[in-house]
Amino acid sequence: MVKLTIDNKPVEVAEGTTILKAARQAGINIPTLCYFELDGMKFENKPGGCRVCVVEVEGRKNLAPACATDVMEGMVVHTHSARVINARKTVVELILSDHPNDCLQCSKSGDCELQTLAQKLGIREIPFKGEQSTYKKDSTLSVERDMDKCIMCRRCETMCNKIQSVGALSAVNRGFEAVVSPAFDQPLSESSCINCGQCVQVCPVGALSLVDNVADVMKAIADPTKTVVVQTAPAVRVALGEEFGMEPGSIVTGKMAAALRRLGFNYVFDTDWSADLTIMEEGTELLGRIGKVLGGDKTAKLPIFTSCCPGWVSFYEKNFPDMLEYPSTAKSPQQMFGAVAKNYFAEKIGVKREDMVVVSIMPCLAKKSEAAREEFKVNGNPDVDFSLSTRELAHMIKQCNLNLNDMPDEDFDSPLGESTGAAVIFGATGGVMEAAVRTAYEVFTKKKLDNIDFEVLRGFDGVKTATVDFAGTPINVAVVYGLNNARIIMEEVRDGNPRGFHAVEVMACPGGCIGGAGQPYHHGDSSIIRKRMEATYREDAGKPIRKSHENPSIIAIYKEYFGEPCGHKSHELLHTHYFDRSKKVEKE
Amino acid sequence: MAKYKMHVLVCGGTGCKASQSAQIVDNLKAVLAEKGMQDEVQVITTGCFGFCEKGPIVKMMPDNTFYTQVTPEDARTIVEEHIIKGRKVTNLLYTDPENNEHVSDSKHMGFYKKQIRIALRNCGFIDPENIDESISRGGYEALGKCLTEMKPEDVIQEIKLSGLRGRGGGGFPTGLKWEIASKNHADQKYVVCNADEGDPGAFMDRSIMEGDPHSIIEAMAICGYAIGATKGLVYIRAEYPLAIDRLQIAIRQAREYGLLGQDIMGSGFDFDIELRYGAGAFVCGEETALIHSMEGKRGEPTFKPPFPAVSGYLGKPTNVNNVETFANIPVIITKGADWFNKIGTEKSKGTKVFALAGQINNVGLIEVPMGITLREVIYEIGGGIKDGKEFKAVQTGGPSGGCLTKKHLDTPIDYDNLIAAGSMMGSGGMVVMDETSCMVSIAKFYLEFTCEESCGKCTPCRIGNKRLCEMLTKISKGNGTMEDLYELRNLAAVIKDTALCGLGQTSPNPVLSTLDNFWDEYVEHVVDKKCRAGVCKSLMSYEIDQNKCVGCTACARNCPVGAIKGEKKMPHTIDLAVCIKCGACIERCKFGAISIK
Amino acid sequence: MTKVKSLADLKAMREKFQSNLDVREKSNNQDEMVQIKVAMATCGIASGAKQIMEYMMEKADAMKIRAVFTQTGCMGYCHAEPTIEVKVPGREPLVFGHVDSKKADEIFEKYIVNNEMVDGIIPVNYEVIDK
Amino acid sequence: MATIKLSESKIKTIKDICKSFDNKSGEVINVLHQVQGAFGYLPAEVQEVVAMELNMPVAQVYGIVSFYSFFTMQPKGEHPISICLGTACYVRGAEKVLDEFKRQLNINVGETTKDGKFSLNCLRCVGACGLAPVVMVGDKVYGRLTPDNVKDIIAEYNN
Repeated sequence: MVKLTIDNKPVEVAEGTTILKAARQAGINIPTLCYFELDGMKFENKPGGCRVCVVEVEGRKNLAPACATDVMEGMVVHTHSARVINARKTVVELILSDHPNDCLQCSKSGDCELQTLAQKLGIREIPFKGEQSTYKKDSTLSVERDMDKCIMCRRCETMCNKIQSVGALSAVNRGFEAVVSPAFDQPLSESSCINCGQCVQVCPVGALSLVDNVADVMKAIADPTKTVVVQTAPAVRVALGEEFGMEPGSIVTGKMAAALRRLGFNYVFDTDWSADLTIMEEGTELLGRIGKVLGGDKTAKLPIFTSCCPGWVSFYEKNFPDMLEYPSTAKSPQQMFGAVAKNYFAEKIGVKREDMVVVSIMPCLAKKSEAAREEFKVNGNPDVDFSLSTRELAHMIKQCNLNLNDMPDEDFDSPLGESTGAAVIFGATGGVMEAAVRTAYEVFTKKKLDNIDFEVLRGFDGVKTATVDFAGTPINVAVVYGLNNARIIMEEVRDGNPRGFHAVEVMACPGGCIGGAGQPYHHGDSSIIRKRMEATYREDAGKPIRKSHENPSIIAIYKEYFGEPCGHKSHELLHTHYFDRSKKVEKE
Repeated sequence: MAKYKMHVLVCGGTGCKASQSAQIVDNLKAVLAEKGMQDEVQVITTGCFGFCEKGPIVKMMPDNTFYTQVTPEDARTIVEEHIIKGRKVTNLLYTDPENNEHVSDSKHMGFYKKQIRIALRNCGFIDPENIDESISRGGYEALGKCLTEMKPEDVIQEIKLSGLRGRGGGGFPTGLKWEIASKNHADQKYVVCNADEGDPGAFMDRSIMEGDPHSIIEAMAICGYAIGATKGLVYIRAEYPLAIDRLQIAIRQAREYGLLGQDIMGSGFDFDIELRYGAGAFVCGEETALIHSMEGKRGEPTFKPPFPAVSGYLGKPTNVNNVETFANIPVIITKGADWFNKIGTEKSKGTKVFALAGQINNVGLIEVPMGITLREVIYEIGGGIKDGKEFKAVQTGGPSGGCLTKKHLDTPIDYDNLIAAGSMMGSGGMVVMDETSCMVSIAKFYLEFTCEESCGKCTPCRIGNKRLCEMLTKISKGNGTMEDLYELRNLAAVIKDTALCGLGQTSPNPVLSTLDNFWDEYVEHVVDKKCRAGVCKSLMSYEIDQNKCVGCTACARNCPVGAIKGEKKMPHTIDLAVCIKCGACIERCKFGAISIK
Repeated sequence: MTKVKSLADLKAMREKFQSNLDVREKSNNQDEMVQIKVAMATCGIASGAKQIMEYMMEKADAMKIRAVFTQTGCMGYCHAEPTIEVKVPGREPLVFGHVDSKKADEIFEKYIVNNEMVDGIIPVNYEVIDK
Repeated sequence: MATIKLSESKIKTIKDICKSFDNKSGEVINVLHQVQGAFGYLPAEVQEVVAMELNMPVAQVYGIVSFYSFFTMQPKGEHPISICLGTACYVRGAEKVLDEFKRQLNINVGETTKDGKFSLNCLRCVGACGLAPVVMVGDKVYGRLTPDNVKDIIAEYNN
């Protein structure tokens, strides 16, 4: 242990602790800007670049960055001396001198770390006038970039490279011209970006934001010729409340349904329903492949990779074009829902496909890009018309003078609203795998599963592996989030799958969809994601039915419409295929 | 083997090469061959002699005649007159500016009198491409002594006792640095030679590598032995093709002789060296940035600790020293710490190489004992200010240093005194300025450099230096206010206090030191809108003296913007609103009618 | 290529190569050495100055006397060629005329080593050649 | 993602260079040095192929290329003109010489004339401080320059 003094307060911390953490332990909050840590998720951004966290250390000639300086025995630290405050203010003034001060119109206003800091430091004018950076604005289907606002904290770069290994973004140029950008300042859409949006989730300012589709949805609702159907993803209900001041981990399923109804959606359905459908298809596909492999069929590939996460799907299409036959061909729950809504349900209620608008509420930004994929359109009409993020839904609710807190608890509409606990846990890392095991086990062994809580598949580790005993047949599964973790497993499988995995769940975002890029900003507080996870399993535990194959409305639709999982009709509507989207060199 | 009676040393440093010294060598050899004397007189291309002002230099041995500003055509004269007839070629001799007398022996030249050459001991004396010449000067004997007679800790102790401090700028005690690296255990450690010399106007490291590459190789091997590293890397600027070439040749020769490679001199110690190329980033002189660059990344510095001695190249303990530091090592080992630490001042031992440049008579590379005064350097070695003008300031330490003035002339030069005076040793650039230099512009020049070379990682350097530079531009344009001067000082102080790396932390020094020493000149720019040196264009206006102008139209014809009007044979006038102050008119006027106000 | 296998090897190598650099090494410490200037104008060469210079260089080597040899132009003693000027540290320079190998031996053995006078000294009213 | 088009011989050159460094991403700077040595500059397609061969994101390659001033994405002129702006040259009037070059060639620093004949660059200290101010055209060094010399230097290459 090391003893030191911070702001005249004696503090004792473990060796190797930074001044920042030591201060926090002592209840002293030193402001930071570039520093960002997702505790327990191996995400740490500590370039020591912004210099906002500087403190005075007695005996040291210059100020020390608290985030990067380790404590030393007998150290005397001042976090708010006149020298420190002057330096900190000057540094923030410098940042603001190269920042378009358009807070009123900025999408990040109210959620902006720079704005908060400037407010806290009482900055009222910027003494430095000079050149400001100007960059082209750029947008993919999911992510908007306005690099004039970039403060070079490099969080996005760290996320894109270290955690996701996507490598779309890098710091480029140097000095005043330094900025984070795709290669050659190309549009992000032409880069290796897979639209996971985690760069947006960690951006402290408004440099990276989502593509806002609220106006499109409002327009559709206002159009009397349209039947607007909404579906809400599992992870939304455990996070939406945060936007309305509720405690993280509040479950707002009923209030959300009520709010959606008041917003004017004609049918309020649940993506959880199609998550159950996904389990039926994917589980069957898994068992089919295992059967084939055990039967000696060399064309069948194992492990099967989940395909619910659109960021992950783009990732392997771009990076592993030689391994397209590994992932499950099952569409994601969003797209299954869209396909069912625009075919089965539209037919059922007698609405033409063109007159139905399917909106999804997702914790995700990649879903926007997924919805726009050509293969999910019929004659140019997409199965899912608009995908809104949790944050957009919150804005929409606020825009319409509604307050989620005041909403009564209401149920989803029928028939695409009924779901099981298995679908609920899709929102957390390991959830899809657990749901699949619950069903596959019973289908495969024809026995009832005694304990359906697979604790080994739960929790925050980026990589989890387990062997599940399917009545004598050991099934090896892995669960990963963060695409770099996925890359490692993919490469391992390419090298012969030495650990003999049968099934691998991959989610791009930290903690799974609950940590998605469309969720309320967590600002690096990973306890928020943990609370969403706890809420997810709480909701599961409270559900009367917790296995997908026991969902009565799923059983009904197979009986009525699809026949059997992985049958002809399902292949038509519920399965997809993948494309080689890697970069190619062509000889001239 | 021919027994040469006479050696002709021709400088092959970059400066002299640029003035066709290679052609001089060819011509000398051709004329000697023509006279059948190729076996009597040896022509050797050496490294830099230092006296670049008067280059190309040719030195005749053994009579020690020093020829300056030699042209290829002079080769014949030198052979026919000096070599054959034994008559000195008077017009090629150095002329002492004091008494206009010819000086033939460099020892009697003011430029060399006060110099002590340790790091430069072999520069301009041996053929750097011939290892035998290095060996005959005792090259690799220090390494041999370490490997056979000393334990690694003895070597470190010797370096510690010598008091040698890093010559790259920071002045960190070299022995201590080695000790830290030696105490960190790892399966692999690295010795890195920082040859990414980037200070504009400093070229000592290049000269050492070009003139005496073997001393660097030897020193790196000694360091490797001392800290327990078997691999050495030289991080060298790609802009130094000649130095790269000579180092590669030297490394190859050392390997052939078994002085690099496995089991060196039968000691069981293995060591080898590879080159890594810089790609044009000043910040890579900072050791953490340098290491990232060697790893194939953007050369951005990271916060220390961890120091490279703990976690450096590829995460392994790495000792980084600069070229000049290494060049001192073999001498310290051979002659002993006691010999070395008698030279210099109490806290700064040995010598320092400076690149003397600017408005001074003797531009060149000098090596002087620590503790020498600026006055001695400028007036005795440097031969005083060019064209008899008045000394105004000397800038030391490059973009990290500051400007010293008349009041510092008698300050003994060492690490601590320079810092106390608001400058720093830096890598040894020393730029002398006379009254024609504007101190606001000089500060701006350095800030422009820093802005261009900033990596952009930390806010104070990325944006702060940009703002400093903009404020200086505003002042030099005559738009500054007194508030700007106060803000300039505050911002400079904050940058110094908060920047991430050494580059950023020292980048405001040129501003702070000029503010301290030339406050009046700043105030003049701001209040009187005047630039006394006549450098800031916006603060000047051109005027034609109506009495002197004869109406020759030369000025009007040469004005690029047509700002000058007037009838032929009638006095002309300048439209100041159009004038871009390029000075073309003033140069063309034969009647002295145009003046700057 | 012979490898340097030990420090002793290296030192031996240095010994071997050192003479190659002698011409330069000596010029740096001329004042501490015997300086011998040989008049090497046409008349000097014609009288064998070149041969005598080589002879003396070998002699100096053999006697392990550190000496610097330089050639100069005509000393103006054409009647006495070959002429040489010898400057021993601490003594005034002397000019010898009609130097042949026998005289050279004498100069080395008597004058340089023992400071004994030798015949053939040209009484001096010359100017220093080195201007 | 996009398709990159490049001639077969260039692809081979790049592949060979990368291979000589064992296709290690840590050697990217050395690779870029050699590739630029081979082609004179580093256009986007070339960086794409380097990135692929070294199995690293092209954004990172570009991040490196745009960081180091030695690397260029612009083809250099037939006669690259480099003006030393080291301190020694600066205090002896290098800026005026630079201005004159800019005016005469009608290009800015970092640009190439339309006919591809000249390109203009600044560098820091070629170490010929005794000749300050110094300009290099190709490998040839011109020293002790004044703006008046500029015309003649350009004329030397302009026929």
